[in-house]
Amino acid sequence: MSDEGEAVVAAVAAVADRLETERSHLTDLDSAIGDADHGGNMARGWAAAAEAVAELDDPEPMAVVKTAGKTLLSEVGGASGPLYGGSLVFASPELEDGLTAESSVAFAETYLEKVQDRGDARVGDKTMVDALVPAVHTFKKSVEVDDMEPVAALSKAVAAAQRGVDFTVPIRASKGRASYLGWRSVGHQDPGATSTLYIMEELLDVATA
Amino acid sequence: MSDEGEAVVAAVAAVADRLETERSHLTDLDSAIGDADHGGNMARGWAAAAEAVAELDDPEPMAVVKTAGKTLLSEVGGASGPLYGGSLVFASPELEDGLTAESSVAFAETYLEKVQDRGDARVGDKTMVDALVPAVHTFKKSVEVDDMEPVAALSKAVAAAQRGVDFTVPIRASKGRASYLGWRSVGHQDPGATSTLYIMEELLDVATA
Amino acid sequence: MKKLINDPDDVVDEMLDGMVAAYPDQVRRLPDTKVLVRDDAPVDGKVGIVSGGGSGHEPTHAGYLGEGMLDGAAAGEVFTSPTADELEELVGAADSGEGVLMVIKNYEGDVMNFETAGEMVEMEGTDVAQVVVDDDVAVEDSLYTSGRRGVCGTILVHKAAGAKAAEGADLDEVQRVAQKVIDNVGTMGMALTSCITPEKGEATFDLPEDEIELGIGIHGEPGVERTDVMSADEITEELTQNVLEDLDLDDGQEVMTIVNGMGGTPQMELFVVNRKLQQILGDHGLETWDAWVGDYMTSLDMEGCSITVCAVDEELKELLGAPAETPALTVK
Amino acid sequence: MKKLINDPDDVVDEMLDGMVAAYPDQVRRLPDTKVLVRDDAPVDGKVGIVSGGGSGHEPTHAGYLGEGMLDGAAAGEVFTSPTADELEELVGAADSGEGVLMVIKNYEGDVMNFETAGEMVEMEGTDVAQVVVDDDVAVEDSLYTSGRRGVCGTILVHKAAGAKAAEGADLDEVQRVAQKVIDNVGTMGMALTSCITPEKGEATFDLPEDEIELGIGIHGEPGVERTDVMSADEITEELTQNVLEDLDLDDGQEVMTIVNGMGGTPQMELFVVNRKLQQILGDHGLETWDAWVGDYMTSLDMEGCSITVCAVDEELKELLGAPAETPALTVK
Ligand SMILES: Nc1ncnc2c1ncn2[C@@H]1O[C@H](COP(=O)(O)OP(=O)(O)O)[C@@H](O)[C@H]1O
Ligand SMILES: Nc1ncnc2c1ncn2[C@@H]1O[C@H](COP(=O)(O)OP(=O)(O)O)[C@@H](O)[C@H]1O
Ligand SMILES: [Mg+2]
Ligand SMILES: [Mg+2]
Ligand SMILES: [Mg+2]
Ligand SMILES: [Mg+2]
Repeated sequence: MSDEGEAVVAAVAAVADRLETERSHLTDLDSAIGDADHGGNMARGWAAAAEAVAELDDPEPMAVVKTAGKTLLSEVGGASGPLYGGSLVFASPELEDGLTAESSVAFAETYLEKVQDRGDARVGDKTMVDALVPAVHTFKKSVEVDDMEPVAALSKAVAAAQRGVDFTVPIRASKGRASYLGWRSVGHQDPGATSTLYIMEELLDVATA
Repeated sequence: MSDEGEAVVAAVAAVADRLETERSHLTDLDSAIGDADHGGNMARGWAAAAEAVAELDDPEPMAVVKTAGKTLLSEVGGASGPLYGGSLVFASPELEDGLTAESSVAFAETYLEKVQDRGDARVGDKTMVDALVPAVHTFKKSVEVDDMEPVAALSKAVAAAQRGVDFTVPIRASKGRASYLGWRSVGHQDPGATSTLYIMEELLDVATA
Repeated sequence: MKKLINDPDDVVDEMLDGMVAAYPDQVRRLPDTKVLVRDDAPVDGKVGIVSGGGSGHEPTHAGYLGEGMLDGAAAGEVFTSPTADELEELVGAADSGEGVLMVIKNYEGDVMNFETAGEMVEMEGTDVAQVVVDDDVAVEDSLYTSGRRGVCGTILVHKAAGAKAAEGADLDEVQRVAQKVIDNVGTMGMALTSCITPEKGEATFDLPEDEIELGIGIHGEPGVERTDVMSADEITEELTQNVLEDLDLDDGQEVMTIVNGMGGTPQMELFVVNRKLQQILGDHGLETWDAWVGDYMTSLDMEGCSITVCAVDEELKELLGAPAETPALTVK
Repeated sequence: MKKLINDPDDVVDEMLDGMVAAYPDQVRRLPDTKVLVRDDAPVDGKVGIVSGGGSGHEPTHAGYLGEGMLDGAAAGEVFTSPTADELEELVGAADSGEGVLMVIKNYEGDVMNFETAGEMVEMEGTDVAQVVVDDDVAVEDSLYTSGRRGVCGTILVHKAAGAKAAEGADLDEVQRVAQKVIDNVGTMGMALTSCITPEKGEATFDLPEDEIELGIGIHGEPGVERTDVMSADEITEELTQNVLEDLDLDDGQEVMTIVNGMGGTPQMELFVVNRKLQQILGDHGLETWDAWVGDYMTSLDMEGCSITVCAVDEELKELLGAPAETPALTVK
């Protein structure tokens, strides 16, 4: 097992743990403006993903990410299934040559692009996109402009995602189930943006370890 | 309108008022060991009876009682409809010659007999019979043995009915819906015995007025 | 209480009008009564089948009006037996001259009102027979109760008697098959929550979050026993065990089953119960000939279910499987 | 939470087994999936009709499997769209070579998963068409929402498309009539209480004793507006008014209606609503051709209802009135 592959497998496991811990919190967020299943969707999907990647014979980063994505696609359903799962699958080829600063940026950009292709959401629609856009932008700029190490850049990206999550609170939703609430969606934090943040926090945690 | 007839019409009206007042209390009693409708059944039935007897052209006691009974029969349903209504109808001929001590006793006895014919309940089954039997026995004895005035005898009968109601509390039901509860019926007061007491209290009230 | 109700005093009346508005080709209401009959009642040359009881058990009773089942159904106030004079009109409207079978669910209120009505119409020359359904195995039939209650098994009595009458059988024969179902059926129910009657506007009984009632009837009355909350499988075990003990069936016996919802329980849960029920029957060497799952006889918004098992032979299979076309039940 | 459930994680799986145990002659489960298909799928020479979505809406979807309606139905987790790979199996099992119509209820989750599946099976040579039902008039279709939701009107889409396919029509024709229903149907729902999902185990939203939610979907999501509690007649007015404004029908137009229960509301109340609905339609000069009352598309144990109105012409009347034989709906 490559070190890099091992790290990605560990990251998926860490994400699975974290989302199990946050399960009821995410479901509570989804109760307020959705249908009360986001915690279950994430916990179930990532637990299966962690199992699946643990069984890979040759866990190179690309294979691990692709397997995780495919598992999410077939385990989660809902809106978050194709968004998380499909985007991981389609962005995984960016890691073909391993984890570098460059490939990480490419991966992040493709991932965001795929989420937006599938879901057609823009910043300010009160979705996971609101956490992703600032995170990806910050990550790319930190690496490419500020010449930061990937781990330091990731740390900045996590802080940026947090801003994005906070930003979902005071705005009205235009995508996802929360959009049905119209103005009543204002004042609530988006569950998908929140789970995106948690996932990034775990990536950072594994990367710094 | 005869004085006697007038009194019986007034009694029916008083009973209707009283049962409307006790409506939720009777329903609460029936909730505990029955199906939560006795208050509604009584209030609805006696209100209709009061209306019906108020419209009688020649309200002699027998006609008033018969009309009240018929109205209960067609308005109440449930167990209490045929018991109260049918027994009033069948006992009403005892009042053919008006309200005397003698006819009142005969009426009371026939009424009890009809309740027992229809419902097949004995004392101790935790039904209205538990209020009726001591009341009728006391009434009859007071009039026939102690030579009391009917009103004084009725007053004694009401006190006796109260004993009967109290007696329903600590015993297990063998008739009516409460019987389904088996031992769990112990500790609850029977609704039908309670409404019987209220009716008798109103009769007394009108008789003493 | 928050309900789709205008005035509790009008709820039965408005419900009946709403039923007629839903099934104008199938049912009609007798003027100035709470009696619904199938549109073409009385059906020439056919024994009439009537049923009735308190409201709040929908689709029972009027939901079963139509070909192969009931000719008429009387609705009382919520959970209150219909009055004798309404039952008299009911029987009259169902009689084509071939006589009428009254299907009564055992309870003093129903029995007393039906019997009063039966005596009255008999005086006018109508042939009347009656059967009293008492399928609730939760209540012991003893001196100390008013006998076992009639609950969901009643639907099968309607079905078999209705099919027999549709074949053109006479009143005796129709009564015989109705009684045959009664002799072969058992039911037991349970509640997760109490129901709320329009009259009272709050729960009939308090049931804490960690307790359930076993052996409830269909009138929101408390059950025979209160126990700690159990899983769906455990509840199914408990109910089925009691029913099977009562029926005492031979190995290989064919049965028909009903998992009946009490009104407030989603179908998802009823199917979870049905899965376990069929496993248990298989373990007991019984063969399920047909399995129904749904809301057949309810208690307003109560959450919970009942399990009915009926032993069937060739005759009952033919009758229970015969065509029926009613608002609430269609058998092809 | 007290429910007839063993483990929330198993509830969908056990429900599906319980459904198969209830209707063994009508439906079967594809091994290792949450997909149920009609027993004889794929039906030779017939366009396949499939639907699916989250669980918790029973009898939707699998309750409508059978002659004249659906060939296959995929069940997701509770309120969660099925996954794309399950949908792929669903479409595959329904294809006899004549192609498959996917009936999708508008929501990003369903649309994205169905479309992914559709693209995959098309790559393997299956003809696939889709319609997206968006009958919920409560949600404005604007840039600021993900479009109108698909709710109870979907049942009528299944019915019309199923009938057309049963006639032997080709995929284009089947899709056309499905779309025709969509173009002519509107629905609006309301909740008296929140539902309780097995996952969360408590109410999805708090609804005080004196408030109701208008414009809810079928996923236990809060509604569009919260108002003070109203009478059944007022609620019926409000829902019907919104649907009629959206449909904007001509005087004398024939319509078909559904008063749909959300799962926890007793039928008594639904009939009270139907009574008022039919009065309002009459007042608007509309003619009711058919009126359904019952639990067609539910939200677990939620109390409340939705009202659906669909304008019908000769073609739709023929299709909606055509025979269907499914566990949850039989049209003779
Ligand atoms: N069109 C979309 N684009 C991006 N994200 C979306 C979109 N629709 C929904 N989401 C995200 O999905 C989250 C909800 O996921 P989840 O609850 O698992 O699925 P569902 O909405 O099907 O119940 C939302 O909080 C939001 O962040
Ligand atoms: N067989 C019987 N004989 C005498 N009284 C009875 C009998 N069955 C029931 N009752 C009386 O009827 C009362 C219940 O009346 P009610 O609630 O109006 O009717 P139901 O039991 O049909 O709901 C009981 O409290 C009891 O006093
Ligand atoms: Mg969700
Ligand atoms: Mg009662
Ligand atoms: Mg009653
Ligand atoms: Mg969901």
